[in-house]
Amino acid sequence: MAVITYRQALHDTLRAELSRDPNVFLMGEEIGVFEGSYKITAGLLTEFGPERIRDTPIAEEGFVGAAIGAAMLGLRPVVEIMTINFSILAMDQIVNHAAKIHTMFGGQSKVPLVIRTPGGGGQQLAATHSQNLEVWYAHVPGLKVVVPATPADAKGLLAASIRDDDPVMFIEHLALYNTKGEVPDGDYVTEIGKAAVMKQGSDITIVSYSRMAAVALDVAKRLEEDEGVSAEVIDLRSLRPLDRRTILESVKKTHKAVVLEEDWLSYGVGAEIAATIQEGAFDYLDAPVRRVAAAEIPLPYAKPLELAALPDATALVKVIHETLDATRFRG
Amino acid sequence: MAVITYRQALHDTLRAELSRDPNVFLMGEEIGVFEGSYKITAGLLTEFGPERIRDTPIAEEGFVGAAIGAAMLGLRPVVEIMTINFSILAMDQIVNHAAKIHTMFGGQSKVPLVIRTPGGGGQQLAATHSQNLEVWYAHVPGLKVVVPATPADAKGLLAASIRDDDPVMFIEHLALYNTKGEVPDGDYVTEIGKAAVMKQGSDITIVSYSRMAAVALDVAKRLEEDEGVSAEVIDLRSLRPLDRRTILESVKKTHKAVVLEEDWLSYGVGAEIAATIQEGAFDYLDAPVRRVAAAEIPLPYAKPLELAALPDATALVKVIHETLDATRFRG
Amino acid sequence: MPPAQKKPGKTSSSGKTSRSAAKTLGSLAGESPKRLRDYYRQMQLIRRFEERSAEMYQRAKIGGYCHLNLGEEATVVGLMDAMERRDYLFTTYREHGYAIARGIEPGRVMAELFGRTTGVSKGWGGSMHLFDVEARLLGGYGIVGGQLPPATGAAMAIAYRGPGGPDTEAVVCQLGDATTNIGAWHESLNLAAIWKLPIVYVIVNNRLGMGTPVEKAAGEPDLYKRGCAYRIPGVRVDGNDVVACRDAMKEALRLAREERQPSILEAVSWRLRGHSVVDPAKYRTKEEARRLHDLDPVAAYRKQLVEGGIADPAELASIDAEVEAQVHSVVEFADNSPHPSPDQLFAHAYATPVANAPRELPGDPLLSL
Amino acid sequence: MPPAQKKPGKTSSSGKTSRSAAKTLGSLAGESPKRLRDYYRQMQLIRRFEERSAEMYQRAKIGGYCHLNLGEEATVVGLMDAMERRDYLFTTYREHGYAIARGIEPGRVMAELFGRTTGVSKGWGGSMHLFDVEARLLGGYGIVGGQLPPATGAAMAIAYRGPGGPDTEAVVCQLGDATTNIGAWHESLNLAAIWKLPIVYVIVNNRLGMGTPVEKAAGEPDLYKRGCAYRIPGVRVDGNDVVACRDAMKEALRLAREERQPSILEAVSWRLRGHSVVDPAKYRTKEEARRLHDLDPVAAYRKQLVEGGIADPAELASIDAEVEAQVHSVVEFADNSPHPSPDQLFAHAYATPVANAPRELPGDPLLSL
Ligand SMILES: Cc1ncc(C[n+]2csc(CCOP(=O)(O)OP(=O)(O)O)c2C)c(N)n1
Ligand SMILES: Cc1ncc(C[n+]2csc(CCOP(=O)(O)OP(=O)(O)O)c2C)c(N)n1
Ligand SMILES: [Mg+2]
Ligand SMILES: [Mg+2]
Repeated sequence: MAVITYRQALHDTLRAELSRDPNVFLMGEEIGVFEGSYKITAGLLTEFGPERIRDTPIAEEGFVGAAIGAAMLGLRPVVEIMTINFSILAMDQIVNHAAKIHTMFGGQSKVPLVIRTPGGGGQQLAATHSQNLEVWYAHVPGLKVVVPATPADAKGLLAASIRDDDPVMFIEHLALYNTKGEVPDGDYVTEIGKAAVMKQGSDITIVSYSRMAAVALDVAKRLEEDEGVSAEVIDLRSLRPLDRRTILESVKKTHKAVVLEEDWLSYGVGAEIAATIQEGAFDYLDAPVRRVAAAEIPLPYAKPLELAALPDATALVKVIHETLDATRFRG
Repeated sequence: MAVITYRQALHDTLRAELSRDPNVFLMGEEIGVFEGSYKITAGLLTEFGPERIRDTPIAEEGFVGAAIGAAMLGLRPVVEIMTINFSILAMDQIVNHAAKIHTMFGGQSKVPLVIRTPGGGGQQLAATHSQNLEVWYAHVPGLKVVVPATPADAKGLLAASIRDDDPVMFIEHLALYNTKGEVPDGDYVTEIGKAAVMKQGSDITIVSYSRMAAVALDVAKRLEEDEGVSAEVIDLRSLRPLDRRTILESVKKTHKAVVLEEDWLSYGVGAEIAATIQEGAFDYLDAPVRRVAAAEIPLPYAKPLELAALPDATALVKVIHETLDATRFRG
Repeated sequence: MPPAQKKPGKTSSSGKTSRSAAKTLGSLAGESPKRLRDYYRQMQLIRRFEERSAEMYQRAKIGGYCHLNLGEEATVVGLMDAMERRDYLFTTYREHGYAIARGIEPGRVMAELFGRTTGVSKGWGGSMHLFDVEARLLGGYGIVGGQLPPATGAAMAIAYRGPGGPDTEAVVCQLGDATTNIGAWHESLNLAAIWKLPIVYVIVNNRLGMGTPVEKAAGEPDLYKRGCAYRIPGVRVDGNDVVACRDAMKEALRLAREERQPSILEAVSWRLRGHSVVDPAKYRTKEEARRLHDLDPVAAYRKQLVEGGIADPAELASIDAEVEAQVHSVVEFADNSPHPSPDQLFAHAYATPVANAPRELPGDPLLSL
Repeated sequence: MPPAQKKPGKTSSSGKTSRSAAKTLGSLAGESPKRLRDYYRQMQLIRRFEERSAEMYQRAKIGGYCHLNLGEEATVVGLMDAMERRDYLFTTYREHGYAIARGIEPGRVMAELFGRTTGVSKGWGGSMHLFDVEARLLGGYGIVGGQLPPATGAAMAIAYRGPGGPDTEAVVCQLGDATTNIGAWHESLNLAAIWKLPIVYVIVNNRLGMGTPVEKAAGEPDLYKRGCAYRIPGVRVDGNDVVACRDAMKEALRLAREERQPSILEAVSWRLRGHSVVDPAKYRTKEEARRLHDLDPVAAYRKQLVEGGIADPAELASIDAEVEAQVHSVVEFADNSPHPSPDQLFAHAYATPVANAPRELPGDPLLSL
């Protein structure tokens, strides 16, 4: 177990998979000479050469689609889209093609494609460069959508995604790249489709994913120490498939749940979680499932506005308190 | 009040708005000479000429973006995207531009743009031509998203959308074009952002929109006659903004709700409705809010498979019964 | 005058234009009569297959959209004859003829249109989505331009695996004239150019989108010239000339294989009916309709064979009869094939099984504790 | 050798190439000295504004991404001087200089970078999203290629309203070299061509995407020729030549206004620093870096003015001093301007108020009965 950053975990895993399988190659804008906008691919061009670390023009629809065709012929492309905001330009290839080809052609072709792309706000990148669009992809059958929150999952889920024969949206977070954590050594694969219980607890369940899962864990630890509130924290890890059982088992125990997500509230991931809980654990639920999410406005550039729009630990704590109170006077 | 088809209502409203305001013009593939893939624009080219009924090349990103620029200069483009499946190719212009420009530039520019596009499955158009993607747009602040279910709303909401200074996604349904209904004569505008109670009821609330709202209404009438079950039917009409009050007032009365939607279940519109109800009417709710939605698979071509994948009246009736039973033995 | 006559020619990678080398109808000298008759058989087979498809659509045996190759038979047969078994084909929703000319059993094609388990895509794709991994037909695609990036990527995979040469694989990507106006066209050709990929982009220019003439939709309506923005050479041939189409495609494939030089091949063709079987094509003038009749490639080729003394009417009549019988059994095969059963709905959900994959049918409850 | 020297030239709509008419550095004959000195002032203003922006970014007064026009001053000043007040400008995230040269008070530009209410976009857009409806600067855009379709549509609106003529409006759409590889470029130029729109697509070719050289990214690296796929003419000029940029833009605008002929203007320029202020540009060789220093357009122009006897060092020194003072007060203005207050979060949510618009802040309860 080494303690490394989320960035390092991604880099090392890409390197390991490139070494393991000659069919694995990377494609994307500025991943080679420039070493990647966020330096995930630093050094790989020198080691593996321009055929396997392929710099592309700015043509998201084109190079994502090209990766699909390469995957249909048996290669295993790992595409980097610089940020999830630009994945919108490749959406037709992702949703109408990568997600459909295996099923629509009667199972004759596999599409072993991984699309790595970071989302997230909070860095004053303004409205078009700060989005969290994973819920769109999570809605689409035929895709697998993973959202690692820790360096360990960054490693385990990336390895799993690259070895998977279906198209996987591997969604990273700008604000996680420098976070550190313990990462198992050697070959380490995390099963896709399973949520993780980050922290056990009995009073309330906090459901989250990606960067907000880290925030939720901090809050839960603090509440435990400061107030003796025992919160269980669930990191979804995979949005499609969604591990409903792990969520429901937790609520069955705690009778209360709050969702923390960085994205806009309406029609977000939290909506599915709340809907799932009220259907699957109706009789166990002592209070409404509240969602802590972003204000529904294109994210402003100015810091005070950006801060006001994005969810944070303070908002989560407030809603946890309100939820606990609600159940108290409900007895 | 004339009884006309949904198609006729759209056609007449476009014609009326074109006559009313010289800044209104139509753009899209095959809307002129070909008279529209679904003939909504039949005859308009002859009446208004090629400048105002503008046939475009196949370039969704390009002509939707062009409409945005024209709107910024004060024109009022009404764009037809042949089906919602192709709107994915224009998504960057819709989501990163139309939805952002007013807010991101500090309110200096309006974008009075309407994008008309039909969604829906059930006609054996297979995986890429049968989608319901409105939930993606409903998630995006800066857009307004309307989903008319009746000829009257087709008229009233289209007029409202064209006169609105914000970008409006006006989502039609292939299977509604030939449906008939009473439509008020003359200038008729329906306020955006308000749901409609299609039928009053006291036993259970059915929440739906677009074509499925029509299905829900039929089912509700049948249940009333055959079984004396009094179901209230809510047609959302607008997905963004979402009229939560109308939904909650109904559930406060009926204590039970079911959502009927044509789209895939996970992360769909129904998730937001169920989440909204459990949060806003928790103490009134006697049973979990169930969602009747499509199987999560790229829609197959073969009829037996397509039928198995799509929700219908039978599935809705089953879930209504199960929900009523659930509450009975809950006493 | 149709563009084929107006501007025959080719562009070199430097973009200059010269007269076309394409044979014009009539020059069948040096061709094996047997092969020429076989072309006729294939063209006639596609013709009758498509006419029966239209019928079957009217009789509701076929659903969804149905786009026919009527009028494009010479193009389809010529292009496909130039391809090797090892080459890959990506095409559009107007692809029945390509599948047949590629050697796929026509019964399996009709069965797909009928949505049966014996169909090439097992009934999952329908008319717009024919796929056969053995025949290396890697899809009909219904999204305009959608096939272009994947086809380009398939060529990238070939290049990834080794250098070019006469015996290497290549990719053929077919598209329509109106598809040259979409962004994916530009991005794909640019990638093919900078990466030197073994691919041929074949534009079947039937001069119409659905109802929009190519001149109204394309800034450069001489489509074979549009590669100039990438230094990609282009050639235009008469799509009614089966041999010219074959020869032009052979040369384009040679460029792709041996020089790893992507190129554009434009075949000027004619859509004899509406955009799809439900389109009455009202937007066409009587005059146009009449000219179309004269431009029927099957009739023209038939005449050419007879006048060229390559086949006598009796021979051709017997081919027609055989084709008739074949198409009859094709329809029967399709009609007698089983429908997929609803319990197969999730049979092709994922290639790699995964935990918690959703399998609910409409109205099923979700997991509940 | 840089492309500007390698292949000066223009393409007519017929696609042929000829030598460029663009003046080369040195020929300032017949220009008003006053105007030439004013160009110097503007170039120096942009130079110092950008250098201070970099500083302010390091001091965390500016957040997000910050892309500078350092090295592009001559291009920016020349292009903007050719535009009329009535013309519209769409540009990219690398646009501070354009806003200033368009006549917007530099203090309001810096204030936007600082995210203050006095900023051109009231603090909502930041460095990448400058907008000023009065100056008809219709946006800096951060999505590569995102500005192209709206700019094309703005030109469509102008055409919708009336025929062309010397006094009509036109649109200038600026983009970078690497942006010519994205689909929106193709779709936009095709629309401009078939609809004869009054627009000039100005490619500022600084020969790099972020770190990718134009030759590696574009199948036709002579970018001004890429209009050949739409019969759109193109011209290339030396972006370090302020007068050549101005004159080429004047002619392109004339084409747009009077002939409704869209065109491409490529200005070959040089990015003196990294892609954005945080990019150390490690990928650049020492040699390249050294050559860049010689290619500094401000220094070159300064030398030219002195040697041409248009301004003596003392005059220029005093201009420098004035600019210095101006930039000082610009930064002060920005720094003393108020931050937007959080209660303004929904101030620009919709242009037309609507029922049930969401106004919850994170953690707020939803409507509850
Ligand atoms: C992205 C997209 N936009 C629009 C359509 C609807 N559509 C289907 S075929 C077609 C016309 C295509 O014309 P062309 O490329 O010339 O091919 P042809 O049908 O003539 O063979 C259109 C507009 C689509 N399928 N996909
Ligand atoms: C669609 C999209 N893809 C990628 C990016 C990331 N990106 C921002 S600028 C840039 C390079 C653009 O280069 P060029 O067009 O030459 O303009 P320059 O920065 O040199 O002025 C890239 C890749 C983006 N903003 N949008
Ligand atoms: Mg065509
Ligand atoms: Mg550049």
